[in-house]
Amino acid sequence: MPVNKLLPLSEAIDRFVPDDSSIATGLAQETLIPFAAGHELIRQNKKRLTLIGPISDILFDQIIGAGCVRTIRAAWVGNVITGSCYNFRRMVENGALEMEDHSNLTLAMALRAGAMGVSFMPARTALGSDLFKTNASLKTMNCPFSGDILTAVGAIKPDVAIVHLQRADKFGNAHAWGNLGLTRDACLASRRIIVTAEDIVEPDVISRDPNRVITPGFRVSAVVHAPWGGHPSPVPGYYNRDHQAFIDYRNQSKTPDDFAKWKKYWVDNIHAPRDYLNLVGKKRMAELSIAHHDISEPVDYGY
Amino acid sequence: MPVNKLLPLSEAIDRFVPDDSSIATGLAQETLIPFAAGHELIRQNKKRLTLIGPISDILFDQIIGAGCVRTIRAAWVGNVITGSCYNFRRMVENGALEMEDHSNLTLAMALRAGAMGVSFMPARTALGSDLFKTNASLKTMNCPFSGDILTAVGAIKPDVAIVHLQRADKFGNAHAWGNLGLTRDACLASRRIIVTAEDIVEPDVISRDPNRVITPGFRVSAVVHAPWGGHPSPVPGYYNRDHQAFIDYRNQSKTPDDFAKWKKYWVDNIHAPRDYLNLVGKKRMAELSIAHHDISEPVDYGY
Amino acid sequence: MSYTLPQLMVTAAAREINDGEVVFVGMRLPLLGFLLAKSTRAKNAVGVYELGIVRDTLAPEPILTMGDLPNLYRAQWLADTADMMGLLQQGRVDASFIGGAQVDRFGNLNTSYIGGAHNVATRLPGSGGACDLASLAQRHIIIMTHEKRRFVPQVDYITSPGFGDGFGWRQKVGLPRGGPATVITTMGVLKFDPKTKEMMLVSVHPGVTADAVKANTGWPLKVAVEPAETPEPTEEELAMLKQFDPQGYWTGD
Amino acid sequence: MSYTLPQLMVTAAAREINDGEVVFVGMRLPLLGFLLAKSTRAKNAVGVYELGIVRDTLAPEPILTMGDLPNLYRAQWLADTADMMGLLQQGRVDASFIGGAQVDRFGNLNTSYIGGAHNVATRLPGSGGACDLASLAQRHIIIMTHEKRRFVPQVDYITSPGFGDGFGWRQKVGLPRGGPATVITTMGVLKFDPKTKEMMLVSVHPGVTADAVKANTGWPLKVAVEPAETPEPTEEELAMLKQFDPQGYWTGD
Repeated sequence: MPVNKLLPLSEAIDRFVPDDSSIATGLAQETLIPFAAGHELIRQNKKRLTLIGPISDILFDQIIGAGCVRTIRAAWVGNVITGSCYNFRRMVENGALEMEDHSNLTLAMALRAGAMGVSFMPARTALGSDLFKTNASLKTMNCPFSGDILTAVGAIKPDVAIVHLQRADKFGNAHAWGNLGLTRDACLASRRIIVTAEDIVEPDVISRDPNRVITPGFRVSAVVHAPWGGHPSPVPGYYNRDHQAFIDYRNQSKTPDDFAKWKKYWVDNIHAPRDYLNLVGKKRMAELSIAHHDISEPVDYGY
Repeated sequence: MPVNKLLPLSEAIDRFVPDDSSIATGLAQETLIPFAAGHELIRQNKKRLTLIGPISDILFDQIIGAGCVRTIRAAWVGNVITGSCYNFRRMVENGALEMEDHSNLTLAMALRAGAMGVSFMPARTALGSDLFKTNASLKTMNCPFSGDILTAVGAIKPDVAIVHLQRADKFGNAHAWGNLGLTRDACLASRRIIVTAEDIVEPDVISRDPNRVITPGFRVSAVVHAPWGGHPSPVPGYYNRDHQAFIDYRNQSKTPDDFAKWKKYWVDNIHAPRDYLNLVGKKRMAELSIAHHDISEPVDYGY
Repeated sequence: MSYTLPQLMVTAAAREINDGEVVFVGMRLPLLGFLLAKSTRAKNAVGVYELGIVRDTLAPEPILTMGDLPNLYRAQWLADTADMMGLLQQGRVDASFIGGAQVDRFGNLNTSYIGGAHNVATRLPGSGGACDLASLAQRHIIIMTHEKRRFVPQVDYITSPGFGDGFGWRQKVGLPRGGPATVITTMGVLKFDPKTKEMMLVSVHPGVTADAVKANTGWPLKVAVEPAETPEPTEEELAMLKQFDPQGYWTGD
Repeated sequence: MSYTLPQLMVTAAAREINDGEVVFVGMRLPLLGFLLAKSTRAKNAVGVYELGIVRDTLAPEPILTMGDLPNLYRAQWLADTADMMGLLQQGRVDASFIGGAQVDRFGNLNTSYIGGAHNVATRLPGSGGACDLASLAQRHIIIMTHEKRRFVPQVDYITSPGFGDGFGWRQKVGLPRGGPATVITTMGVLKFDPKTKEMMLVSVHPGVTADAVKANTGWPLKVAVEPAETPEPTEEELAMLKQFDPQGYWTGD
């Protein structure tokens, strides 16, 4: 019988994300960003973290602003609908962050190399760019067959991948749907996986569709029940993107003092998941919920 | 409006598989083998084909025995439950086939390199083996970062991938489920894709579950309605593996004369898909059909 | 007829897309440009979105990001970023759009470090997929605000490669294809001299003079013999843009 | 107690698997060995199948191939071969099984060309995933018919690398780990000398003598000081094997 890995968020983060961890998260890009788990990193005042992800869309900026981060390995850090993020910008300009500048393609290949168990992946992107100057994981090489100049992207093997998904069983088997971004390779590349899920379901809900599994249970360290754990990012099948929250964050994080206020209200004061849902409020949750449903056609895995 | 790509099998093979083509097929390994399409290659007496696939499970042997093949790029060619295949064995022993010996991993990486648009992929397998002596697509190299010895696997970009799947719309958008083997990368690596499907369905049946799409329509050249087009291999959701047919093939293909008889009965005499179904017979089809159904849990792609 | 400058720019962007092309779609104005093209001259265009979406129909509702749920609804394909990047790296993407903070005379873009990486004046968000589009699409279109501080002789940091230091550079560094085809700015439309790969003004927006554009460019800007006037958006195009951006979030005044 | 030779071999194979291990499962006797281990001493073992299946439960019906539909039913994960190979290449696979046509004193296997590639006497099916398992699993177990023509001093072609020419070879050629741990034959069980990596007889099947095994081996076979007798299958094990292979397709006489 497999092990029950269901844990409260605080215990999952406490047990599996020590200080100095390298964390892959925000992997689907604009969707399925694990904000609840990210905020728990802040509450537990983690130190010297390395954050790995393609774009992050404000979550990285929040963890950076809380002083938890030493290194960023990412292609883009900002607020997708408003542009720059202030904590990130300030800390890089002050030399307080180690940057490894990726493109979405080079980061995808770095994680795929980790997932495949090889030390690098070849690519044809970024040649002639200055990414090579601010990313030690990039080197030019010649193809062993054609001799063509290629970009060699060094493998990234995160200590832990933190992913927010739609549904999981208590053994860590989980379904995700929608645009998946770098989620698949990042999970396979990571030593540990923490899954936060909108719903915890009976095992057969997952095992009746094994092709939809994004994290097979035997690779997962912890499963957390986190309804609205992706808010304000969109979660296919559950809720739409809360654009206003991203605009508000921009306006409320311009100075360190502003950010401190934002953090106190949205993170520090959250003692139980319920507290966060109360802050968002029933009205906004209703506005964001799925109004037009579109249900997949079933398939048969019988014999 | 996208183009209607629905064609009869004979026209799809005639238009998109000229002599001298390189064909990736049998990509899911034991399941979803496009026997109907493979037999059409034989009926059209294609010449000097290159067959690319991991194991093939008798289909390659049949196309080889019909004299259509010059080159094999594969990890294993035989009959999974009985062992060696006689046409393949005979032709290699007579020096009548060009062999490129892969492992399942090196072939997967060769097609992934094609899918990713790079000239090679690195791997850690096969080092010290003699695959390097009978496969010009393999070279040893040193990792640009660690200096470790690696296997460089040259990209394979087939002219056409021929895949048998469960359901497709007339535009080429298709769902596959079950073990997928090398199907995904092989389709993306190929210049053209021919889909044969158990069912042709309304477009919304596919588009209500875009994560299950294995061939996006804009990459597909032809879609063929081929019920039982994977028989005797198993097709998840449709029918089980016809073990007896694989045993019969072994016993009926030991000599060129035996194979000629087998070919006349099972291939040459098939003038319409109906003819094949009649040969299999209602009784066997009933025995092979799904007795215990297991239906996937729906998901919501609404907004 | 009244229209905003962003509406003019989006319309110009839409006209860069031909029917049947595969387009790597970005954010903001480029996204609107693709939606407009898809609704007018390029009804059979296929949109590829780097987060793992391919769609050949319009989303049923206006979207602000590529990941808004209406953009996933009835998509042709939902997959991994690596799958989308594979299409791009194979050369199957005909066109793409990139916005930039700083561009130089050879179309190199900087969206990372104003002042350079070692003496950072302003840290910008970075590449995202822009470097990949600029490296691997058959061609890309740049959309930018036209200011002297943004149009510099040489960018402080190359996030997204253009033509480097001129003709032959892309091949020399190993890029397989592509390069910037068009630069659509707040003042006009620029192309690249086939011989030198240097940026050249080919059209000015209504009411803008070539001299004004030159005055807002940080190097002696070459101008076509007879620069055209950028065509205005039609009523039909404006009506569609209002559907795609009802609040005028991107195309308002 | 009556049992067949294949049943004895499968039972010996099952005893090579420890609880909780991740096992790359092959075809035929290895498959049955895994199913038997999974039902007895290794209830928490996870099975990885190269065609893209991970399962931690038994299939609900007997199967002849990895791709039979009962083996897909309620799997933990259905995915791509590349995903399975990634687990293998990362070193996450503890054990695997390989059958062979020809093996040599250092455990190198040939399933491709008897007579060698340039003077082919017999063409065999080839590697499939065997070369990958032999290269990348933490350890692998070889299952073979014990005949002099199959147990040769040096194989004609290395399909699946063992210890090459002896101690240190795997590291020298760049293999990251692993090597054959055990060879289960129709006559006995063999292991590898830790110092020389040469094959050594450690146990003989009931009724078989060490001399008989030596006589059927193509090189002077080393024998452990006191070779044990291979334990017979228990009633419970035989009962389970009959469930997994009711027709005796693999384990009949």
